[in-house]
Amino acid sequence: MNVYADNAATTRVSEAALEAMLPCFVENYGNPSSPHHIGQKAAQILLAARQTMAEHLGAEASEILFTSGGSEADNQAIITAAVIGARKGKKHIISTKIEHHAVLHALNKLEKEGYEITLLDVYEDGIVRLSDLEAAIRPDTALVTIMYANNEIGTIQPIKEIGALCREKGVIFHTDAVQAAGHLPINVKEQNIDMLSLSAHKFHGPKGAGVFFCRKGIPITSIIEGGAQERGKRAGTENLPAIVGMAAAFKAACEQMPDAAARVQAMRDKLIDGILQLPEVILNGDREKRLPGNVNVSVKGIEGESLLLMLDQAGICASSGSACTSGSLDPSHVLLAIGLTHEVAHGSLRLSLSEYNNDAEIDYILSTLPPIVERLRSMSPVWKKMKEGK
Amino acid sequence: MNVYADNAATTRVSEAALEAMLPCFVENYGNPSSPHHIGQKAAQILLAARQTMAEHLGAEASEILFTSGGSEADNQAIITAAVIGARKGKKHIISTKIEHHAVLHALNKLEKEGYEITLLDVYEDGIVRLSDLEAAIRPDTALVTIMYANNEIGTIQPIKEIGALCREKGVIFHTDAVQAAGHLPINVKEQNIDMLSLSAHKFHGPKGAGVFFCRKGIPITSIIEGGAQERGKRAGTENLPAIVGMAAAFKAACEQMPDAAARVQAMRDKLIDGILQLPEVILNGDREKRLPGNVNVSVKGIEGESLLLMLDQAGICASSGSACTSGSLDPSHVLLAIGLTHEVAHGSLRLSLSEYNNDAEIDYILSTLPPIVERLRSMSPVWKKMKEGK
Amino acid sequence: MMYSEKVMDHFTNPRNVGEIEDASGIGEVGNAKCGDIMKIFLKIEDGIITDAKFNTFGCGAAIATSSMATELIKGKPIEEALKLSNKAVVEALDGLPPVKLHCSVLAEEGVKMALQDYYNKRGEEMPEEYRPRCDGDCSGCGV
Amino acid sequence: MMYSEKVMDHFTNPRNVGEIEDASGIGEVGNAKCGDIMKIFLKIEDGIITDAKFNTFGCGAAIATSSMATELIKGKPIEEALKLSNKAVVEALDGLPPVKLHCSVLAEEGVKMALQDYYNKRGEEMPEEYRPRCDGDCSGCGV
Ligand SMILES: Cc1ncc(COP(=O)(O)O)c(C=O)c1O
Ligand SMILES: Cc1ncc(COP(=O)(O)O)c(C=O)c1O
Repeated sequence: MNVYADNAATTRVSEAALEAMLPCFVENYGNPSSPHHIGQKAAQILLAARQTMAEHLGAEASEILFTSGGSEADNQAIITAAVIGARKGKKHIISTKIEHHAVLHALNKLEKEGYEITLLDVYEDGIVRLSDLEAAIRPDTALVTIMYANNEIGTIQPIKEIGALCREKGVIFHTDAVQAAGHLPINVKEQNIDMLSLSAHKFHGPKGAGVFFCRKGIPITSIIEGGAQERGKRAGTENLPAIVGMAAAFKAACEQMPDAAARVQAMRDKLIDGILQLPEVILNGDREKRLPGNVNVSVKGIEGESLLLMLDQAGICASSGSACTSGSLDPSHVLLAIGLTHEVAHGSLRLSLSEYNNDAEIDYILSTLPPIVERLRSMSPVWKKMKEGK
Repeated sequence: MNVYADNAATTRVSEAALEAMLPCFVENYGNPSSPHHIGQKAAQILLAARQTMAEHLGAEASEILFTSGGSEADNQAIITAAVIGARKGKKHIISTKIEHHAVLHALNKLEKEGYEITLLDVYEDGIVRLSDLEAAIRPDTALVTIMYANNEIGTIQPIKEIGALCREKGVIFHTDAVQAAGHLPINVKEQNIDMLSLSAHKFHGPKGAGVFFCRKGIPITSIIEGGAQERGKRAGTENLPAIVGMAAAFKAACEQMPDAAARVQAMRDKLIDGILQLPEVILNGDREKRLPGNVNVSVKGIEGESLLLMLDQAGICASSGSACTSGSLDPSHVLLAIGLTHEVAHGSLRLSLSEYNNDAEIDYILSTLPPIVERLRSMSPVWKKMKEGK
Repeated sequence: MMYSEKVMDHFTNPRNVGEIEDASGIGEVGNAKCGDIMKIFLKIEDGIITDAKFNTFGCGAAIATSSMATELIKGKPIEEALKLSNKAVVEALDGLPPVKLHCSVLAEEGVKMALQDYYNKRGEEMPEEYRPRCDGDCSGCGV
Repeated sequence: MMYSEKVMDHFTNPRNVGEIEDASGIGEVGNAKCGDIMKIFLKIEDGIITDAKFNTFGCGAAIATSSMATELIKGKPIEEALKLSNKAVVEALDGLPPVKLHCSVLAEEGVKMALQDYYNKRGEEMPEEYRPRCDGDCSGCGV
C-alpha cells in the first residue's frame, strides 16, 4: 500500500485545479499585458482568479498580489513592513521561535541591516501567549509577524486576537498562513490581518503560485523590479496557469472546508491515539489547537530519518524534524523551541494528512509503525540506556 | 484567420513541454526536499532538468539556479553583482538604453542606493559599440549588463566580444538572454558570459520558470530567503512542473534551432519586405543583426494602439511600442533610444514570429495590413499634414 | 485594459470621420509627442451645430471619444455643445479604462477649441466658463 | 539526498546488529545531541577480530556505515582493522551523499574506540597513529 502522508510538504494537484490550468497552456496562453484578444482573455482569467482569491480571504481583489509562492510572499511582506518602519525610525520586529525559515531568514537579513528582532517563546504547547506579545510591543515596533499554523507541529495561533492587539497598538500584523490556507477559515477583515502569505501547493493547488495579501493603504515594496504587472509591485509575466489552478483549488478547499476538516481531523485523531499506544512516544504541540491534518510525535530512542526510510520502504511517505533529513547537525528549531531535548527531537515523525487520505491508510500506518519502531529500538544504544535507566 | 504574431510577449506551450509537465501535477508531485520516494523522484526529475538546461547552455548543472522567470533572474543577477562590487568599493554599473525594464528598474533602484549607472547608446541600428563600452569601463565598474537580443526591435548584441572585453577588464558580465534563449545559440563558456537570465515562456515553455546562470566562483546573493532549495540561493518549493516543461522546451528549441531559425527568418524577411512596400514605413533596428522572428516597423501618420486593435479585429495578435498600450504617455524607451521621434515611435508595430507560424499567415498579414493602414491614415490629421508638407 | 462594446463600436465604425470644407469652427488639441491629436470641424447655422466631423491620430479610445463627442453635439444648439463634458462622453461610451480618461478630456477640449474658433471668427466673446483649457502639452493636463 | 543501493541494502538488512556479551573491546562514539550514536563491540582472539557487532541510534547512513564497517573488519587481523578508513567504508557502500560523510567518520572512529578499549583492557599501548580522534562533540569534527 502506498500512503502519502506528507501533505504539509506539498500536495497532489487536484483534478479541478489541473482542469482549470490546462486551457492556459495551449489556448489561453496570452500575456495579460497584451492588448489583443488572446492577451485580454488572459487578463480576464487573471482578474477572475484574483477575485476568487479575494472573496475567499475576505479581501478585495486589489489587495491580492500574486507571487511565485509562500517564501516570496513572506519575504515581500517583511521587507514591505521593514521599509515602512524605517521611514518612521521604527526598526523593531516581533516574531516567534517557530516561524518557517522564509520568515526567520528574512528576519536574519534585516537583523544584519540593523533591525532588532524579538522572537517570542511558544511554550510546550507551541502556542504564543498574548501577554508576551503585549509585553514585547514597543513604540518602535514596525511589524509583528506570527504564523497562523505551524508547518511542523501544526499548532494554531490566536490570529484574530493577535491582530486585534496589533491594531490597538498601531503595529502592522503579518501572518504566514501557508499551512493554514485552505485548511482553516481565513477572513482578513474579521481577523484583523494586515498582511498574509499563502502558497497554492499546500492545498492541492500547483507549485509556483502564492498570494501576498496586503491591506490597501499599506505601500508595498517590490522585491522583483521590472514590468508593471501586479500594479507595479511584482514584475514578471504572470504565471497564469498556476494562478488559475491556485484559485480553483482554493475555492474548492474553502467551500469543502467544514466537511473535509471534520473528516481529516477524525483520521488525525485516530492516528494520534493509535501511535500514542506505543511506549515512550509523545505528541508534539497542543492536541486541540492544531491543524486538522497534523500529527507530530517523538518516538524516543530512535532517530527520525531511519524511521522515515523504513516507513518509506513500506510505502508510507512522512517527514521528520530530524537533523539528518535537512543535512544540518541540529534538529528542527521548532521542536527545540517547544522544549524537546536534541535527542528526543531527533526522533520526531510528522504525518500530515489531507482529504485525499482514507481510513484504510490510517489503519495501514498504525499496523506498519510499531514493528519498525521496535526494530529500530532493538538496535539503539540510546533506547537501551533509557530502559536500563528505569 | 487567427494569427498569433506576439511571440516576444509570450508563446504557446509546446506539446512536448506540456507532456513533460503533466506527470508532475498528479504523480511526481513530491517536494524535492523530502527524503521519501515521492520526494526523491521529484529530486531526480529536478536534477535531470538542471542537467538539460546546463548542457544546452554550455554550463554546469551546479551553475543553474531556477527562478520564477526572467525578471527575477535579472534582478538577482544585478543584485548579486552589486553586492560583490560594493564589497570592493566598486559601485559603477554599465548597461544600455534599450534593456528590458526588469534590468532598468533594478538599476534605478541601485542608483537610489548610491550606485552610478552608465547607459550606453545603441545608435540608429540598435547595436552597442564595443568602443563605447571600452571607454565606459572604469576601475570601479562592478558589472556590465547588456541584453543578448532586444525584445522590441530584435537587435542582437555582440555578446561574445562584449564578454571578452569584460573578462579582459575583470568586470562581471551579465546578459539578459530572455529573448535570445531558444532562438539564438548560447554557450556561456565560449561567449564569455558570467551571468545570464532566461525565461521559459519565450520559447514555448511554460510561464513561471526561468534560469539564473551564474558562473561558479561568483558568490550569489539571494533575493528570496528561506529554505535551502537551490543551494540556499533561492528559497521556495521548486516549481517542478514548470521547470520540467522549461527543460523539455529548451532542449527541443536548441536541437531544432538551425532548421527552425531558417524557416522563421524566411517568414520574417518576407513580412519585412512586404510591409516596406507601404509608403512611409520604416524598419526599426538593424536588418541583419536581428532575431529570426522579429519585425518592428513604424507606420508614419498613425498611432500604434489603433493599428493593433484593427489587426486584432482581423484576428492578428501583434504588439506596439505605443504609449497607449502601456498606459503611460511616453512611447517605448527603446524606440526613442534608436532616435525615433515621439510621433513616429507611437506608430510602431511589432510582429514576432515563431516556428508555429506559417506562410499562409504571413500572406494574411500582408493582405490585411495595407487597408487598415490606409483607413487609419485617412482619418489622421498627422498623416494629412505629412502629405501636405511634401 | 478592456474597452466596452460601445467604445469598440465607435472605434470600429467611427461616426463623423472627415473634414468640413467650409467649417464654422475648427479645433485641434493634443500633440503627436504624447500620441493623440484630435481635429474637430463644426458647421454651425443659426446657433445650431448642423454638422460635426473629426480627424484623429490616436489610440482606440481617442478615436471612439472623437466619434462619440461629435455625435453628442450634432444637431444641438451651441449652448448644449458648450456644456459637453468629458464625463458625458465617457458615460455615453459605457466607461473608459482609467488610463484612457485623458482621451475623453481631449475630446471635450477639441469641441471647445472648435467653438472658440467659431466665436473668434465671428468676433464674439466665448463665455468665460466654457473656454478650453488645453495648452497642447498633455503632460500638464494630469489626466 | 539519495542513497546508493548498497547503502539501502545495509540499512534495510544491517549485518552484525547486536551486542557481544564478553566483548574484548567496546567503543561508543557520537552523541544524541547531533543525532548519531554508534556502539561497536569486538571479539578479538589471537589478534584476529572473530566477531564484530553494533548498536546504532542514527540515520540511514549511520546504520549502513555501522553495518559495513563491522563487515569490513570481521575475520581480519587487528592490524588491518586499525587501518580501516572512513573512505574505505564509503567506497564499500558505493558512496554517500556529502552531508552524510560524517557518518562514515563516526564508523571509523567507533571501530578505533573499540580497539582502544581492547588495548586498554590488555594494558597495552595502541599505536599512536591509529588512535581515535573523536571527542564526542560532533560539531567539532567538521565533517
Ligand atoms: C528581454 C526581456 N527581459 C526580461 C523579461 C522578463 O521576463 P519574465 O516576464 O518572464 O519575467 C522579458 C519578457 O517579458 C524580456 O523580453
Ligand atoms: C509555514 C510555511 N511558510 C512558508 C513556506 C514556504 O512556501 P513555499 O515553499 O511555497 O515558498 C512553507 C512551506 O514550505 C510553510 O510551511
